[in-house]
This record gives sequence, C-alpha cells and structure tokens, in this order.
Amino acid sequence: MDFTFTDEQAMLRESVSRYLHKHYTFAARQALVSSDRPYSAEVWQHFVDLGLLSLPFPESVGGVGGSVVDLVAIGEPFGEHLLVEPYLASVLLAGKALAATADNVRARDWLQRILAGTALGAFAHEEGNGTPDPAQVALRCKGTGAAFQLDGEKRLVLGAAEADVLVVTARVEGEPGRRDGLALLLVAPGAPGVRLTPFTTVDGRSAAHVAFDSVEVPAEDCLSTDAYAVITSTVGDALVSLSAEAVGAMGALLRQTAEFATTRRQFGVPIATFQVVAHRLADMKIDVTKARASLLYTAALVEAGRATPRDLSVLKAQVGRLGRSVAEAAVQTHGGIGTTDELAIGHYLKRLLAIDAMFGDSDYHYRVVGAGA
Amino acid sequence: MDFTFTDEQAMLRESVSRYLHKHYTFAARQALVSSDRPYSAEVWQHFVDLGLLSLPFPESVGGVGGSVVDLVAIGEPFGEHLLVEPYLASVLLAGKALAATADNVRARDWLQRILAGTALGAFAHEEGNGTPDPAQVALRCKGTGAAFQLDGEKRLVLGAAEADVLVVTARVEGEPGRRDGLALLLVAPGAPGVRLTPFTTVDGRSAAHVAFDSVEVPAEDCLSTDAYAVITSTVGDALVSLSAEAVGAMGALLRQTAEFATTRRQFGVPIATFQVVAHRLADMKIDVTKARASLLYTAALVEAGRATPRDLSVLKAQVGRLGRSVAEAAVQTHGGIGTTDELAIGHYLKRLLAIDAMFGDSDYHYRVVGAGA
Amino acid sequence: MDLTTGPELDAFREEVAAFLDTAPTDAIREAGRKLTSVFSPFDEVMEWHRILHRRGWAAPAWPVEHGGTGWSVEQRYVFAEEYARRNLPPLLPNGLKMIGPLLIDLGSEEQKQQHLPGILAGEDYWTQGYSEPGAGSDLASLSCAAVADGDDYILNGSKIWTTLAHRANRMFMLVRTDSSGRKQHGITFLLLDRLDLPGLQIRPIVGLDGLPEQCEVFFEDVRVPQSGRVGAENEGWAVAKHLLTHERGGSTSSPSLYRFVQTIREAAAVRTSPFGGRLVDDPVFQRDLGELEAEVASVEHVEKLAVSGHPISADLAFPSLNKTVSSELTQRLTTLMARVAGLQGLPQQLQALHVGSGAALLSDDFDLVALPYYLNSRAASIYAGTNEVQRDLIARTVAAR
Amino acid sequence: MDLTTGPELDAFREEVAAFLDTAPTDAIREAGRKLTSVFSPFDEVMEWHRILHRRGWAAPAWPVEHGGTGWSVEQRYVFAEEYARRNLPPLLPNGLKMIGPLLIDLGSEEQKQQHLPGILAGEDYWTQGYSEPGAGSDLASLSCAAVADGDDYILNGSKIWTTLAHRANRMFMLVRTDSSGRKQHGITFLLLDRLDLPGLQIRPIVGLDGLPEQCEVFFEDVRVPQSGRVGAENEGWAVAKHLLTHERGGSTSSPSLYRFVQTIREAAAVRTSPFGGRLVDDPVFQRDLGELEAEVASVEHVEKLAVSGHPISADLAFPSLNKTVSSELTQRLTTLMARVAGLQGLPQQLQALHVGSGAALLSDDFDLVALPYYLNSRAASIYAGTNEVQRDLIARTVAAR
Repeated sequence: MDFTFTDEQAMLRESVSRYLHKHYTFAARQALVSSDRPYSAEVWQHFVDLGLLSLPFPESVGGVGGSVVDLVAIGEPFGEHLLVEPYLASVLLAGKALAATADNVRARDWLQRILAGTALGAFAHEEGNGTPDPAQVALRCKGTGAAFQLDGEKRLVLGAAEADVLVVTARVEGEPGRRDGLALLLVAPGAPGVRLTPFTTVDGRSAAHVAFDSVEVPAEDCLSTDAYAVITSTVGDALVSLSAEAVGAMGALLRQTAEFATTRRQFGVPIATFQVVAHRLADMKIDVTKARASLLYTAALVEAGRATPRDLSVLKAQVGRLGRSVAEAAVQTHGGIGTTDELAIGHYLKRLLAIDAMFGDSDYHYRVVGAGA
Repeated sequence: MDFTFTDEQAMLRESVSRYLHKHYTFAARQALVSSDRPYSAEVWQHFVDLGLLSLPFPESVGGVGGSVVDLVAIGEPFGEHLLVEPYLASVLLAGKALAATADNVRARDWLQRILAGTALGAFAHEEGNGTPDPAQVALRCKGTGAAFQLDGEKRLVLGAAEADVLVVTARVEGEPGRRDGLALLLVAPGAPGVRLTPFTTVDGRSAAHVAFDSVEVPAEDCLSTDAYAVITSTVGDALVSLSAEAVGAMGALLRQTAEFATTRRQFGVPIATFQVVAHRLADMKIDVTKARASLLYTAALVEAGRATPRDLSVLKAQVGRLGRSVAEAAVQTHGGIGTTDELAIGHYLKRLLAIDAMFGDSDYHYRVVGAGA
Repeated sequence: MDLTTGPELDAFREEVAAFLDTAPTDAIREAGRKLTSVFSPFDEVMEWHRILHRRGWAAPAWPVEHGGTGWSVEQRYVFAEEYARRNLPPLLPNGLKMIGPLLIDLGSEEQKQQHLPGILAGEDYWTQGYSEPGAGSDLASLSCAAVADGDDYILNGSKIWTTLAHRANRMFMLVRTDSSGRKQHGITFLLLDRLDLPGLQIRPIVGLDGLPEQCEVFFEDVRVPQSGRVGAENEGWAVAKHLLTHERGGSTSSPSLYRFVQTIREAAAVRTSPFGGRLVDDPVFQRDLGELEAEVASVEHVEKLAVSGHPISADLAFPSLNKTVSSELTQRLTTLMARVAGLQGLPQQLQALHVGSGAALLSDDFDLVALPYYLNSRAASIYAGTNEVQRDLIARTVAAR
Repeated sequence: MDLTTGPELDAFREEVAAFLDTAPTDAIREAGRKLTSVFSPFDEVMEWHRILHRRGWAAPAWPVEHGGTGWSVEQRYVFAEEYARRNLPPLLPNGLKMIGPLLIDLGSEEQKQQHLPGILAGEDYWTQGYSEPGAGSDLASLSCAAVADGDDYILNGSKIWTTLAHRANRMFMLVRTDSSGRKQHGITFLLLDRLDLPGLQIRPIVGLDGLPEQCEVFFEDVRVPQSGRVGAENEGWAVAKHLLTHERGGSTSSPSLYRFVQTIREAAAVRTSPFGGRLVDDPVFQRDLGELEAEVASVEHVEKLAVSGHPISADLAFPSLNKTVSSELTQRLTTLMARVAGLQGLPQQLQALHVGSGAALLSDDFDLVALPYYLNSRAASIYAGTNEVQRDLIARTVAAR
C-alpha cells in the first residue's frame, strides 16, 4: 500500500472535482446559501447519476460497496468547494446507520429510497454537549409494550428540516455514561409531538433542533435496543469523511493564500516577500501536510479494519486544530479583505470551525488520546 | 502612587547594582559556581554592610523595616547578575518565618544571628509535588509530651547544607489537604536523625534533600502549631522577590539578545534585519513589559495590604511562563553559541526554569486563577 | 494611582453605579448583551452616548474645557469598571477617541467650535477614510486624490474599511494632494462635514459574522471645501501619525477584557463538560481561562502603570505594544468563547442579533454572540495597522535594523 | 506499506525482539536510560554499534551490497519500534546517515573501499566540519581555507559544532579553495582520515546541560592529502546540499518520539499532581500529553506515507518540513518532561548521568534526564540549518518570493 488513490478512486475524484469546479463555483455556492433552498436539487441529482449516493453501501443493500478511502477521495473536493449538500446527513449518517440495521425491513426500505435520491434522512444524535460518545446519550425512550415513547431533545440535527425520516438515538435504560441501553429508532419528522426548530448554520448548512414530546414510536420502527456499536461505527466513519472535507478546505486555503501573497503588493513588493508572511505560509504547508497524512493513513487503517478509537481521535483532533490554525493564518494573511464575507477564505474558516465543533472538538479528542484509552 | 521606585529605593538599587556590576561579573559568578563554595563570603559580608540582611524586617526585631517594594528594587539586580547567594533561603524564607514567630525567644535569637550575617537559615517546606500550598504538607510531626518527633522528607531545601538552623514545616494533625494542624519548628541540621543529601541545582544553587528519621524536637523549638498563615505569608512575600529576580533576568536577556542581533551578521546583514528575528525581539519586549508591570503592581498591592492569593498566583504564573518564553527566544536568537554554557544566556534560561518550578509552576497558578478561587 | 480605596472614591462608585443602573434603556442594555464587536450596535449606542452626555460623562478623558469630567485616574477606572460590569455597550471610538482628541490638539479654533460639540453630544458620527484597496498596511501609498479648485478640493478615488460609513454623517480622511515626492509627502488630512454629497457613494461590506460594519466609499468628482483641512496641505502624514499614537497612556481596555473573562466563567457555570460535570469545574477549562485572566491582569497592570505616569508609557513602542497585546488577547478570549459555545454556537442567528428584533434565541445570549464575536475579532489583528506592522515598530525600539 | 501484519512479519518481530532483549550489555542499556540527546553516550553506543554490526543490523537503510539488511519497509519499522520500545541508545548518525550514504552516492570507488567498512562496523567515528564561528545559518560564507600544495592541501581556519570531535578519528568537512567568485562557488568537500595531525586542535564546548558534546576544531597549517576530496575542487557546495537532503523519505523518527510519550506517561503514573491524585489521571496533563501524542502520530503518518512512496516525499520542501516538525516536537516533548519532573529535575547530577559511574540518583531516571534533555534539545531548532532557514526554504515551495 502506498496510500495513494487507486485509478478508480482517482477517476471518481476527478469526475466529482470537474463537476464541482464547473457547477459549484464559489459564486454559485454563495447564491445557493443565500437562497431559501437548503441545497441544490440539480447537484443532488447529479450525485445520484454519479453513483455517489450508493457509494458507501454494500451490494447486499443496493450499494456499490465503496470503502472509506473512496469517501475520502470525494470528501476532499467536497471540502474544497464548500459543498452544502446533505451528503453527510442523509448518506453518511442516516444512511450508514440504516445500512448497519438493514435486517430490519423498515430500515432497508428507507435506505433504498435514500440511495435512490428519492428520500432524505437525518441522524438525530447530538445533544449539545460536544461529545460524540454514544454513552452520553440522554434522550429518554420508554418501552410501552408494543411501542416506545420518546421525550427530550436533540440539538443541531443536520438536514432535519428536509428529512423524510429521522434516525434517532435514545436511551431505553440506564443513566448517561453507560454503553448499554441505547436504542436506534425511525421517527417521522411530522409525527405528533416532534417539534423542529430549523436554522442555517454559520457554514451554510440546514439544521434543526428537534424536540420530542411523548412521541410514540411503533415497535417495528425500533432498529436496535443495543445500538452502541452501530452508533460508534456510524459516527467513526462519518468523522473520517468530515476530516477529508477539512483537509480539502485546508488545501484550498493554502493554495489561495499563497496565490494572494504572491500577487498582493504592499510597500512595493509582494507580501510573500516579508519573512513573517513567508513563515506563516510555511507553517500552513506543514499543517496541511500533517493533516493530510493523518487522514490518508487513518482511512487506510479503517479500511484494513485496524483503526482503534484512539486513531480516530488523533485524526479528528489534528484536523480540528490544524484546520482552525490554517484558516486563521489565511485570514490574517489576506488582511482586511480576508475579514469579509466576499472571499471564500472566511467561509473555509467557518466550515473548519464547524467541523472542529462536531463530534467532539480537538480538546475533547486530545484528552481521549492523552488518557491512553 | 506612580509605581516607580522612591529615591531611597532607587539609591539602594543603584548601590546594589553598582557593586554587583563590579564584583559579580558573569565570569566571577561562573568561577564561584564551579568552585566548591556555595556562595561568596565576601559578597555576603558586603550585603551585611549594605544593610540588605536586615532590610526586610521590622525594627522591633532589629530590622530596618523595609517593604516588599524595597525587596523588588534589589531583586531585579539579583536576577540580572544571576546571584547565587543564599538571600532567598536565609533571609526571605527562614528569616521571614522567624520574624513572624518572633514572640518565641528561640526564633528571635536565630533571627538576630541571621540579620547579623553570623548564621544562615534554611526553610524546609517543599516536599516535591510542585505545590506551594501549605495544606499539602505531609511531613509527620508527633507531639510526645514535652517534645515533638519528625518523620518524613523535605525536598530541594535551598541553602540547607550551609544552614545553621532549619525552619521546618510539618503536620501535627490531620491529613494533607487541611489548613489546620501545621507546625513550624526549629531543627538543627546536625540533630540526630536528620540526614542531608546535598547537591547543586542547575541554576548554581546549593540545596539538599532533608530526611527526618524520628528526629526529636524540644517543645521550645516549636514556633507554632497553627502555622498556615505564617507559611502562606512567608511564601507569598518570597514569591514576589523571586518574581523580581525573574524580571531582572528577563530584562538582561532582552538587552543582551537585542545587542547580539544588532551585531551578529549572517548573509551579509545583522540578523536583527530578518523580520522573524525582529518580531521575536518584539515579542520578548512585550513579555518583559507585561511581567515587569505585573511585578510592580502586585508588589504595590502587597505593600498596601490588598494582595489576594489570586493576585500572587497571577504574578507567579505570568513571570514563570513569560520568563521561559523570553529565555527560549534568547537562546534561539543566539543560535549555536546560545546553546553553550559559555554565555550568560543559557544560565538565565536555567534560572528562569528553576524559578518557574519553585512554589508552584505556571500551570499550577493558572489553574488557581482559573478556578476563580 | 492610589491602591487604597477611600470614602470619597466609594461615594463616587455609588454615584456611578446608581446612574448606570437606571439610565440605560432596555434597548441599550440589549445592545450590550448583543455586543459582538468593538463597535456597538449603532442606534442604541448613539442614544446611550446622548444620555451620558446629558449627565456630562460622555468623554471622561477629554480636557475639562472641552467637556471632559476632570476625574482622577482612580475615578476613571472606577467608571470603566462599573460600566464593564454592567455589560453596557462601549461608545463608538471614532469621535471620542480619534478625531475629537486630534482636533483638540491640532484643529483650528473654528474647527474645534464647529465639530467638538457634535462629537461630544453624540449628534454626529464620524467615519475614518484612511485605507484604500491598494493601501492597507502600506498606508502612505494612498492615492485617493484631492485637486484644489478655488476654495474647494475635488476628490476622486475610494476609501475602504470606513467603519459604519453607511450610518455616518461626517468623515475624516487622508487624501493625496501631491504625488511628486516620497510617498509620505503630499498627503493631506481633510474633514468632510457631510456625506450626502454628489458623486459620493457608500457600499457596506458584510463581514465574516454576516453583519455590515465596514464600508467602501467611492468619490467621483466630489467637491468639498478646503476649510476642512487639518494642518497644512501635503503635511497630513504627521497629522495622521499624531492620531495613530494618540491613545498613549490613556487606554483602559482591561475592564472590558475582564468582562469577557466573567462572561465566559458565567457561561461555563451553566454548561456541561463533555466528560460530565459543570464545565466551570473542569480543570482544563480552568487552566485555559486562568491563563487568559492572568493575561488580562497583566494588561490591567500595564495600563495602571501608564495612567499613573510610570515611564513604561513613555516608550516609543508603547502604543504598538498596547494594540498588539489587547487585540490578540481579545482574539484569544473570543476563541475560548467560541469553544465554550461549541455546537450551540453554530446556528446563524442574524435576526436575533439585531437589537429590538424580538427574535427568539435558540439557546442563550452567550451562544448567540460567541461565534459572531470570534469572527468579528479576526479583524482586530489587522485594523489600525496590522500586528505585523506593529511588531516591526516595536522591534525598531529594541534593535536598530 | 502493508498495514496488516502477517505471520512472516510476526516471526521477524520475534527475531528482532529476541536479539534486542539479549544482545545489549548492561552498560548499553544504561546508556539508553541516560540518553539526553540525539547523540548517545559515546563508548557504549559504539560498542552497541559493533554488536549490531556483527548481527548484520547496523545499517538497515544502506544498500545490501554495502552492508544493508535488505529489509522491507515494514521490517524496518518493526525494527525501529522494537528498538525504541527497549529504550536502547540510537546509533550515532554522522557515519550511518550522513557521510556513509554520501560516499555510497558520490564517493570514488577507492573512497568507498577505504571508508565504508569502518563506518559500517563502528570502528571509525566521523565528525562533521561544516559551521564556522562566522558561518552558521549562512553556511556558504565559510572561510576555513585549503591551499593546494603538491598532492596535499594546507588547512587554516576553524570549524565549530563538530559533534563529538574529541572522540572522533575521522572528519568530513567543507573548506574554501577559492574565494574569487560567488560564495557558493569555491567550496570543496574533504575527508580527513585521521585527526591526530600536527596543527590540529580540538576544544570541547560544554553545552547548556553541562556536558561536552560539540567541539571547536582549529587548523593551523594542517597538511592533508587531496585524495580525500569528494567531487571536484570548488564544487563542494553541491556535495554538501546532497548530504543535507539525504534523509528524504527515509526517516523513521516517530518510534523514538513515541518513546518520549511513553516515558512521560510512565513517569506521570508514579507522580502526584499538585492538586492531589496521580498526575497521569490529571485532565490537564492528559490534554497536554494527548496533543503531543497526536502530533507524534501525524509524524508517523507522514513518515509511513513517505517510505511507502507517496508523492508527499517528492516535495522539494520535504526534508525541511521533516526537520522542522521533528525538532520542534522533540522540544515540546522534552519541555513536558521538564515540567513533569518539576522541582525534582532541578538538581544537577552530572556524575550520575555518566554511564557506569554508579553514582546514586536523587530520585529516578526520569528526573535525572528530564532537564538535561530539555536543555540539550534547545539546539534541535538550531543545528542542521536553523528552523528559520528551513521555513524560508519551505515557503519558497509555496510562494515565489
């Protein structure tokens, strides 16, 4: 293994890149974000045509059996183009959770529709404390004979407002902190007692807080009552894809900042001439190199079935911290114009901030690594 | 108050500076450190003559009633000249603890001799865990009728090997973590059961680990059995003087490094011409300015009787971290020659490391400040 | 500066507290809570400015003859502390801390009489026309031209980073009146006493936080009177430098920096650590906040030495040092804010940020402002001379280059 | 690089482990425990070098025809991991990683035959004569002169930062043979096959840690044969640059960086936090160590991509990037060591650091080495081209200047 993409991966990546380069320019992306549409139906349809929606799933459920490394190959261009389509929410989170419980006929049905692009899913897991650890899930789920009842709240559920189905993590027994007693349930966003508070995130994504007030869930919509492993692997895989997006964004920042520093003149010379600016560019390159190496190596570990939780924490922590650092350096190097909404630079910063905050920030993951767990 | 030194303080400082400039050159200091003498008897005698040994003490015990700010005025030149004389150990630690318990005749007697320069004291308090908090003292002290018995160990007792008397902190009751039950005792270094392991520290000071094995202490040598306040104020005042030394060292580093950067040429120009070097010098100046301002302001607070433990933690933490940062920047700027024992630069680094490590390092004090205590 | 507080100062503190507790309207308080910038929400802060002016407290640092309070150093600190403690919106600096003091020092009698009352009273808002698209850090390269024509100048060119120009009715600016010599020569300092001029166009620029704060101003054959000139023609560079170094020794930023520390600590008290327990009790949080609080304390110490006349403030590098330290500390504080808010800070709530919108919050005030504040503060190390330029200046006082 | 471990690799690991468990003498193990530098204690590491050579494992990275092992990338990593895990002293790099590979690439057949066996076997130790007091970062300014005289050169001048020159019997050096053109021209690369030469004097320099590691070497009319020249006269700059970039893609520093992490974690397990409890359980300690461990992991990932042929290592900046990252990470790790040791690290224990001294320790091995290691590592960002120079080089690959 040389950690480079295979020819197939390179081709896939190239076709995604080429398409986005043409149809997902920064101007087009900004127009989309400032419209009232949460994502582009045309782009989504093209993703269906490219096979991206079935990419991560095994053939047994109608997918094409792509690997985590395949997803890294397309994740980098997603990050580079600041994609706001619900790929993470519907495909990588909801879809992967459904695929892992596809012995349930309802899960399989929903997955088919998500794969086909005829439905969108959302994964309601985060409760606002900044921890990716399923054991901390507190949303209450009472078993009442043939049905369950949900009470509590999920925060910042990506794609919830557009979702046709919510895949919800909840606690059927025990207290937060325990790994057992976790359920995975299908909930219709329009079900009685479900209340969505939708909003747009600083990085241009549609999301919602979702409150559950005595929401009845029939037994056949309960996909698992021992869901720790499913949630963990779903979040773990998503985290690699998210890291790929981050690395794509970091690479774009380095490239655009280097170009700016070479062309922008102050005091009669390009600002890249100033040693402090030059060294900042050098540090950006160092950071991008480290983040990208950790991404490629960790993805390979996941593919080889050898990634530990510690390996994933290393990746998420490094990408989170280095991403912020690269983006802040890019803004500073651009000077005034870097502090406006008019350049892509600031939007990369916001995207990288959001990626750091999701599924545990760098502080969280460094502590996990440092604890030697 | 304008936080500048009074005329008297400026004169005192000037006379100390002038003397050290002449008699305590870096070469002389290095010769002293590499000799087998722990300090210079001549310099010590001169300190007696200058009145430095009686400076910190009230007139009631034979002192001249100097203030914490007076001690700051002489502390900076001490730091600038990398003084290794036992001023901190004998005068500021042992002496101040004795002065605070001078209602005890034995304490007063020892203090007189220390003031006169005819005896040296040492303060055996630290137990190696990096905390200045007296509540953490664990050295056991059993009351046995008319006497006490000590068992345990003190670590890194400055000046212990030359001391005529040890002022020892110990626990007469309760567990570490409690503020009550703390004793202050006089112990002769040669008393049965006292075992010294002397050594020199990286910053050229004589110190020793002191083990106590069933050491008998007569009741009249017990200065207090409720010594929390005395220990706290002794350590607190010493910490201000130690910070003054640090600031003196930092100022010297800035000056010497700026001079080096202006004269050392590489690539045909003085290295101060390189923007990265220039900015490092700027950061050194920023750090020295902050540390010095915190020193002067905190000393004034102490003198006004308004300093809280939080104020002292702010000072110690800032001086500790900024001192290390300035010293490391000085070494890097000097390049190869900065990594040798031949220049003063590295000795300032070692002194600043030691100051940071004593009485709680910057991490410790930042946590105290952050806890909002 | 007296470190002991006496009965007089205590009485003063009570007087200040009583006023600050009662005088601000609800909208002004809301503007304080929704602050995400050194520039407070415009309408509310100008209203507050006028209220303070009626009490005589709009410009404590000004000379008494021009409307200052005549307070002692200690009183000014007490005022700043009580002000910050209540989270009230800081008055806009452009008039009170920039052009006002400059006119007091260098303006003609006529200019003083014409402009100072409006600045003091909060009737006028001045924007500054310094930077241009091609002249940022390298300010002296500016090219916005003023050509004399009778008693007027005809202006052509543009200015950028003109703070709140879209709300301003006055502008002070640097123009190029001669381009024959070295670039610092031929610059003229000019006052514009109105902005609704033919040929003058203002374009607000949306910042990273999604809010319009800075603007670009375009001049096309804009005619303004030469009487607005401060100092001699072509000698504006010296005037501008005087303004840039004006704050020397008079800065009191530590009370508002402390306010960040307090806000973060309060937010952490009602948030859960990802490892369980209250965030405020988390040792890593305490370590991070403790370092920032200690850094704020050092800024306080530097400032208090300076206002007390300690030679620290006589250092040529002092203004640059202050600017560098306080801007970077602000950035570190807003970074910690953003981290404490975490996921809850990610929703964009532009409407709720608008004072008086009545829009419901998705969580609390802290989560509302954390990310906008962080994003807005990225500019702090860039405006008023990038910190790279400041460090160049500081270094020059350490080692000749 | 294969990420899955198969039975063959497992068997290899056992073979390596068995040897490393039994072959080192007690003194060699003690040298590993007392390591405070990238340069291991001399006598012990040279003995260990000879032991490894007898097993055929002294130079895994060398071509097989010159005595390399022919191991796969995976095998080399296994060897490095097992080696680091046992805290064994790393072999000195000057011969095996610098002059040896250089001679393999650019030496004459005669030079190879003359010098490679002694390097491989650990019979000779080579010091490097690059820097001079006036030519540090600006290496091309060197002035130590070689004047041709018959078949010899006559050397005059001095060299500094000649690692362990006082223990060396060989030296490779750069000398000035022509000073008429630009400074990179006129430099010649020269081998000295003995150092006990008339006119040659060696002065050890005591480092911050109190130990002599670097030296200064003085030449006064020292006569050496011209046959020691590598490459053409006056063309030594290209030879030197070849050497400086030699490590590209072949570096395996992460196992020894991991060793720091492990050592620190073990030390923290038997130390008390100043707030009570074991230091290893302290969240602030975990946060700090966790970041460093993750940084080490990123270095591991960069290295494993590089040895696997990923284009990452084809980047012109790669050697500079590696040097910068690993030197600064080493410094951060030794800084954490020094902080964990705290007060207990302050006693100077030069005698105890000396292998075989039998001197009693004041506490444990960790406290013994922590501060010397920290102090010694201050040089890591200075030697082999300061990190300022490295960042200049990296920046040039990002943006033309």
